[in-house]
Amino acid sequence: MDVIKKIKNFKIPLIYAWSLIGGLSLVMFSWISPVFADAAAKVPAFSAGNTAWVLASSALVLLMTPGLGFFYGGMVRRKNVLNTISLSFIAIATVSVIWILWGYSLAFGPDAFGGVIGSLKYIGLLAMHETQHSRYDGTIPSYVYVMFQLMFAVITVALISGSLVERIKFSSWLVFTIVWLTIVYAPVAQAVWGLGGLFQKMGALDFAGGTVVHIDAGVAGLAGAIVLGKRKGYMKENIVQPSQLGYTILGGALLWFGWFGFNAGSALEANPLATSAFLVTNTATAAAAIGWMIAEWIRSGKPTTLGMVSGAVAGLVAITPASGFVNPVGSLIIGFVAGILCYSMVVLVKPKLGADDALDVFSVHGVGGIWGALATGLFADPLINSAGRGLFYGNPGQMWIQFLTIITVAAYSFIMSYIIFKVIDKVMGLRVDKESEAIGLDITQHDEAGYNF
Amino acid sequence: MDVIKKIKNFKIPLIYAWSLIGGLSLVMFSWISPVFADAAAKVPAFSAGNTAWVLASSALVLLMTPGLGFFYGGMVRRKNVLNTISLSFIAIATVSVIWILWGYSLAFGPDAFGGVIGSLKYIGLLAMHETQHSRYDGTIPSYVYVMFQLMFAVITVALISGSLVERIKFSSWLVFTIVWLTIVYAPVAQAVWGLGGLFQKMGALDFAGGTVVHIDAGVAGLAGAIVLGKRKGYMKENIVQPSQLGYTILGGALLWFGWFGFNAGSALEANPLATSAFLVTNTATAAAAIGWMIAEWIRSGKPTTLGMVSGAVAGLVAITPASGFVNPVGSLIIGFVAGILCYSMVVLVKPKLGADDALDVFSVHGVGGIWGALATGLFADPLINSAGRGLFYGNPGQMWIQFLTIITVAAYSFIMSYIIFKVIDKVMGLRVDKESEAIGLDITQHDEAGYNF
Amino acid sequence: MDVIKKIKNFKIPLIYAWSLIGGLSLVMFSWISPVFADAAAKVPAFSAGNTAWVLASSALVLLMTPGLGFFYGGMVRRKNVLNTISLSFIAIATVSVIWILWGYSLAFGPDAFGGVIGSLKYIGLLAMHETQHSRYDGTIPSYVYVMFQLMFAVITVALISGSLVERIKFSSWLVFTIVWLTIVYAPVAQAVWGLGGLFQKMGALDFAGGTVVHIDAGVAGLAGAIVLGKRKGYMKENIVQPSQLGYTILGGALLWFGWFGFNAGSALEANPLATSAFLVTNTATAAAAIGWMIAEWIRSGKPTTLGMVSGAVAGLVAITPASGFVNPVGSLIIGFVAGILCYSMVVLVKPKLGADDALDVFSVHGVGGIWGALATGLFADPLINSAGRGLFYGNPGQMWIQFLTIITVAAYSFIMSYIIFKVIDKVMGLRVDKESEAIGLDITQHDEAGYNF
Amino acid sequence: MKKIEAIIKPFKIDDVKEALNGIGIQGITVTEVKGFGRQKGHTELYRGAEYRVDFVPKAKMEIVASDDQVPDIVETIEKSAKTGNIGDGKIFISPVEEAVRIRTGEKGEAAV
Amino acid sequence: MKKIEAIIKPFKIDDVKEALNGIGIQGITVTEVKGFGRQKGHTELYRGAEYRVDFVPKAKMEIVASDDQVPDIVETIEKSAKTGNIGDGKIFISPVEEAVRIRTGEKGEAAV
Amino acid sequence: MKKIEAIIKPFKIDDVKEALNGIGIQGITVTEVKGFGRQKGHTELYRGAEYRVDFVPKAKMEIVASDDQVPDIVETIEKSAKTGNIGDGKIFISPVEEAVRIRTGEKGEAAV
Ligand SMILES: Nc1ncnc2c1ncn2[C@@H]1O[C@H](COP(=O)(O)OP(=O)(O)O)[C@@H](O)[C@H]1O
Ligand SMILES: Nc1ncnc2c1ncn2[C@@H]1O[C@H](COP(=O)(O)OP(=O)(O)O)[C@@H](O)[C@H]1O
Ligand SMILES: Nc1ncnc2c1ncn2[C@@H]1O[C@H](COP(=O)(O)OP(=O)(O)O)[C@@H](O)[C@H]1O
Repeated sequence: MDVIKKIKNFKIPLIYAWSLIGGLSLVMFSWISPVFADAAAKVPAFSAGNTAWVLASSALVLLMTPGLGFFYGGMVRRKNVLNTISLSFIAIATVSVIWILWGYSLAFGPDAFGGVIGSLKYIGLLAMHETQHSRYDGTIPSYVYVMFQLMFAVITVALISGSLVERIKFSSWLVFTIVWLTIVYAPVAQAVWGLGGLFQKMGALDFAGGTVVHIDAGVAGLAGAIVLGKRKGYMKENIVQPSQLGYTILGGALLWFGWFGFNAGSALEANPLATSAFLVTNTATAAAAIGWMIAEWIRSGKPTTLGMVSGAVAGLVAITPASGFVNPVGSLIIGFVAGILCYSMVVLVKPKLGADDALDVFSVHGVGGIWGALATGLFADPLINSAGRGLFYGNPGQMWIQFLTIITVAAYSFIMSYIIFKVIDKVMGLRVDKESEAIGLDITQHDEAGYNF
Repeated sequence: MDVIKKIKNFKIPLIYAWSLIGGLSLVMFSWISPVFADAAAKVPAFSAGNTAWVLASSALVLLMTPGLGFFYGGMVRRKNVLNTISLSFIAIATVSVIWILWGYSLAFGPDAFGGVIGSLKYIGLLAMHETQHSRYDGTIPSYVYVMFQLMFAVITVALISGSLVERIKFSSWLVFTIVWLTIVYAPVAQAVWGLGGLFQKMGALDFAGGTVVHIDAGVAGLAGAIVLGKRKGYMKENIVQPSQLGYTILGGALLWFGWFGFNAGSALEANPLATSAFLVTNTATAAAAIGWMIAEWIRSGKPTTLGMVSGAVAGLVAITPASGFVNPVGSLIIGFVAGILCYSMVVLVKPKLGADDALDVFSVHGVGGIWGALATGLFADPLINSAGRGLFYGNPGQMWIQFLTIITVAAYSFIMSYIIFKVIDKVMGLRVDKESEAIGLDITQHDEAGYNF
Repeated sequence: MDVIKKIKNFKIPLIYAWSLIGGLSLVMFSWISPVFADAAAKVPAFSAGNTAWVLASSALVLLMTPGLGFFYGGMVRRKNVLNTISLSFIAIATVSVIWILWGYSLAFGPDAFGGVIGSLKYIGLLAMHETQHSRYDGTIPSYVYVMFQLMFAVITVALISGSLVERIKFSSWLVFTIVWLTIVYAPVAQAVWGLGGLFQKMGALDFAGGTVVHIDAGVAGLAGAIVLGKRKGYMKENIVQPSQLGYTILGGALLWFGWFGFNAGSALEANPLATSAFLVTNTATAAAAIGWMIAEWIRSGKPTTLGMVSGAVAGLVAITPASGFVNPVGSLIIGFVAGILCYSMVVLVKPKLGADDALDVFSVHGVGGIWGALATGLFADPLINSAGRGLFYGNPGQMWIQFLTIITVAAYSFIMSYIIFKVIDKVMGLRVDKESEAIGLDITQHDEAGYNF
Repeated sequence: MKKIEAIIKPFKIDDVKEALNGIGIQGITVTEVKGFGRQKGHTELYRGAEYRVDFVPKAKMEIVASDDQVPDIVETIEKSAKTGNIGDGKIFISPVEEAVRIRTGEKGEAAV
Repeated sequence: MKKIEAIIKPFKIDDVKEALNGIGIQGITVTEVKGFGRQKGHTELYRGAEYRVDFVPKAKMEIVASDDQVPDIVETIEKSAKTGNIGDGKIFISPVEEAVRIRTGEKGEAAV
Repeated sequence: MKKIEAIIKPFKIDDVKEALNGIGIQGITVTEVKGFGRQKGHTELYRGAEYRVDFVPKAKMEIVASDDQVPDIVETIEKSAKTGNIGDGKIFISPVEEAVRIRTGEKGEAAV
């Protein structure tokens, strides 16, 4: 008993583990470094235009994660506002470090096993040179591709926090981000996007992350909400008192802004495909904001600002996998349906779900991502991207591939995430105690207050 | 009577209208689509550098509109903060959809009639291909020009809301955005910027939208303020209690940031002209912030933060039409004068105006835009841009062209906007009822509260 | 006595001085302008990709200064929030104007004297043409280099305000920004970065501003804190009541985002070096956030959100000089150490410092900058940038150069800043009176309130 | 001495203050409060879910005055705070035994 | 008439309000207050420095009622506000001499 | 029992609390209030227009105590809250008939 208590006392082991991992890795890397270092080679032509665009896109996607923090933070009660934002913020830090140490290599390194996991070739990026061309686009340096993809990994992890807010222990969240990135995100990314990836070879279409990012995270959030249990008072008391919806609108705006990097940057070049992805991203987002607004207006009698912003996010999610494949008209439909669909999920299905997916990660990202991935199979227009032809353009088979990818990724993420959450719960406890939850996580987890007015 | 009441009951007709417009357009487009689709053609060389810059600029300009929402939202009373921000936010959505459906085609399609309106050739963008070169700059794809210009249309519409806040019905605002975009913005854009546009052929100089954006919107705001009437207590009680000026500074900062895309992006290439536009934009903005600050300091005894930010916005407005034509010294003068001029308008002229232009859209954007457009005629330096030579460089005739453009655009926008507001008022009511105004628009229009502290 | 009082009455002289400086300069420039104007010459090839990247980077760096304003503003008491943000905001304006008038010429014009000050050749930018290639990178126009460097000057000045908040007179701050830019920033920039600069010739490595920006500002802040004296109640009462840490996180996020422009933009091209700088910037920042968090967790028992954000900023600071020289592993170490070091400074050294460096400018920027500059001398990897080889790569001599640069810049900045603060204090008074300090600077300096809830 | 406590609609604060100034009252203390009463609250929406917010924002004005000023004050508040709609609020009067002005140490009616 | 003033834990507001409604009380005025008492405050961190925050957020509920309702009200508040932990708060009862409903001018117990 | 109500300058809260602790007072309830009085407010600027803000932020401290503690408490507050400048505030004393500690049900002076 006492031993378990000591293990549950998270702080010390966590800190030591971190220091150890960090320290050892660094020492090891410093040793190996010179071995690899000499291999730097010839410098073929890079495109400054493409590099500029992917650099800018990487910065844009970075901004999405704090944006997400504010999007989430504005919706929670004032006693949890800092904690909620910090779950996103710290994910930038942990994922960034792990990505360099081993994340990138597992996710995008040369396939090591059955198209579902990368090799350790790029561990610590020791074997990657500044002037190395990306395997994923020869006109840009490999480093910028590493960064661009890092930003995707960061936000995917951060997205999950929306299901867990107002009750998850900060230390457990830290551990979760590292484990989940390694065990869930990396294999899914390799399978869907990696050269030689399982679904990539099958021809699955996911331009900017419908499955890899949104289904992956949405389903993991649901698993987390189940393991964590409901917040005290959920569906009984009024625990919904968004402390400052201005934060949520700000976050939504930063997400919209950054998402242009997410989707149009995924072309990896400043080419017509990028401009098309940009255009359909904006169009779908706008249509979804309107879709959600209209649906809510009809059902509840008023259009809420939270609804408009939530609709926009639903549209961004849904267009993500489709953004490099569909034409403007397709994007209008995808977005409009996404707005109505995600709203319906939130108001009709969620209350029956039995889980307290606090900020609707599953309803918006999970379901929005599924709709987007399917819609890609429907609307992919070969005139936009010769790599994709959907059902409406004569290729019904694509739907089957999309369906298979969705199901597999969703099942994998759900099961693995569930196990990870359960294990963390056993080892160090996943949830704060009741009193801390009542007092609020800002004070109890961080000794801070969100507002001193 | 009863019939009118029913018509005034905005919700139902609005929603149906929207669904109908949306639905029909989509169905129609889906039919026509294949007809056009085959016409995709050869792919000449695009410039990745230019495309990257216009993509980045489009994203920057998108961010300006939520920025504007926060700029405005921080100045209103706490009971109206969400509503005020959402007027800008929802304009992104409605304008984005309409722009794709018919807005772009009317504004920038091949001229259809007398240089004042584009044809329907690009309706739904069905006849535009991903690899099509923009008619406005051959080095970038047409899609990115569509997006770049869309962002201008969005913010122009959103600007108007500043005159109407704290009392306009949300539903009426929605209808207004669609109608105004179609009837006012599109023809003005075509006339000033369209190939073959009326003023364009005359040689009117408006690099990034002094007339098309700022005069257009500033004058429309004034018309709206007149039709709407004054807020309860205007000039009698203290109805000025900016709930959180931090929002306003944040908004001002996002505007300044995004405006680099607005002005320097208007070069449509990452060329020396773009860098010059960037430089003069920043210089004029800084000079205007100082100008306003000094003027206020002298008159009221203190330099306010709202004054500094307002001055910066005035400078951004004034340099907009001039940004691709004037040299650094010119921009210093333009900005400094703009700061003092707009401040003077607000404190000296506005109180006598008789209209409650709540957040000074006319004083800052209308007057600032007029000054900027005239200043372009004065300071345009042919060494900066051979396309423009102003009075001080030996071409007095330019002033006449500028003057004519200003007068015509202002008159057209004022009259048409006035009519649009009047018609909406008759059909569905423009203003919330007295009690709603007293309670606040956040609760009465959206069932939400800006802060739950 | 009376005369002194009158001189101390800042408002009038300040305003006149400004108007005079502005007015005279403009008039003079307008006269000289034609003389230079004809000299515009041939237009060789620019790189659109590089230009796009440096334009985007300039915009990113601009956003850092309001970001800094919010970072700082969130930490102060509610009665000082607007004033604190405005110290940064107005610095954008004053520095922008001075930069065009004479700042750029002194800092980056052809060396005029001993490698420590530029000539007046580019005063008013009159002698610089739109199509002129930058002396610092031939592939981009000179104007964009002027702008990029301007943004550095702006934020350097703004950084200093963090030491002075909650008690400095707004008018004195204005004067300080102008004088310090001219006397301290310009020579340091010329010496370290200017072609022919003293330390530049010596081989000092400072990729993006460890010495020029952070040490320079951190030490100036300390000098200011000493001259100003401590805030009432410092270390006696609880004067720490951060009004809205959300602002601080937002500011931190904007800084992180903008810093990609700062560091990766400093490559002046969208080339592999830029991507490397981007990558190490992000990695060091993440590692530093974790470093600070762990250190605080161990010492105080809780990880604070302010700590995470502060750690990130410390990492950004430390990697700045190193960003174009070190490899990913080096950046991990630099960042992690920076987080722990700056935290230790704040908790261990600062309380004994005897000065009230209110928001820890010296501890974070001064010390972080020193560590970064030294670390550059340790970790500079010639495979990343052939221009730099550090101690660990066989060049111990580099450490000596780094050390010399640090010491000289720190000493120069401290002494000159101290003198400037002292003189301003004598002439017009540096600090608000006691009652104003108690009431708060928002009301007493600006007649405004940060929140009206 | 008595304490007059008035719970009124917040937007009436200025009117009541002016009216009280008109009859020579210079000291007032105002508190933001929330009232539950006959006046109903409102509904808030959060992603399609409706939440009742029962409280209504009100302002509490407190005036301590000598006994003979009480009728005047009550009448003045009644008049200036009245809109005739539900939720106009209440006035409560209770005894105060002593008053002290901190600055001068004055006691009793001289202090208010 | 009496005024019953209860200082309670903020998250008990809804429970107490419901319980009071249950015994027919319709008028309540609530104020956010901060309490210093036996219940300790908490520590806040700011860049490694610790600050004690002594106050605890509390809610003050005020009900003016006729004398005979007082025992019922007190009992109801006691029951519904109790958690058994330190910091549950206090109830204070004080005399009120008159009440006026602003809307109607009603006086006395009819007004509350 | 009496209730001592002190309207003081907000930055004096800590001093007064310390001083009261010094004489053995442990229970205090503090409310943020706005005061209109002899102390003038300030002006705010909004785009060149001036607005008078008449209210001054004040803090109200309430202490319920037994009759014999009253003189001590009043003296302590007077001393610790005094700056000598206008706006230092007032102390009001009014009767309290009963007090209840919710947690234990204790009544009367034992409860405070
Ligand atoms: N018995 C009471 N005790 C304390 N406050 C009361 C009482 N009755 C009413 N109030 C306060 O007065 C406000 C107005 O009362 P309400 O019943 O809504 O309308 P009316 O003033 O028209 O009777 C309430 O919101 C509440 O704050
Ligand atoms: N004598 C008093 N006068 C005024 N308020 C008091 C007094 N004693 C306690 N309070 C209020 O009651 C709250 C609860 O009291 P506390 O001593 O913390 O615990 P308990 O209610 O369990 O005795 C305090 O926070 C304070 O607001
Ligand atoms: N008669 C009164 N009733 C209620 N509150 C009062 C009264 N007189 C003064 N106050 C409160 O006391 C505060 C201080 O009073 P003021 O007249 O400004 O200065 P002083 O305390 O020096 O007399 C006021 O802001 C107000 O909140």
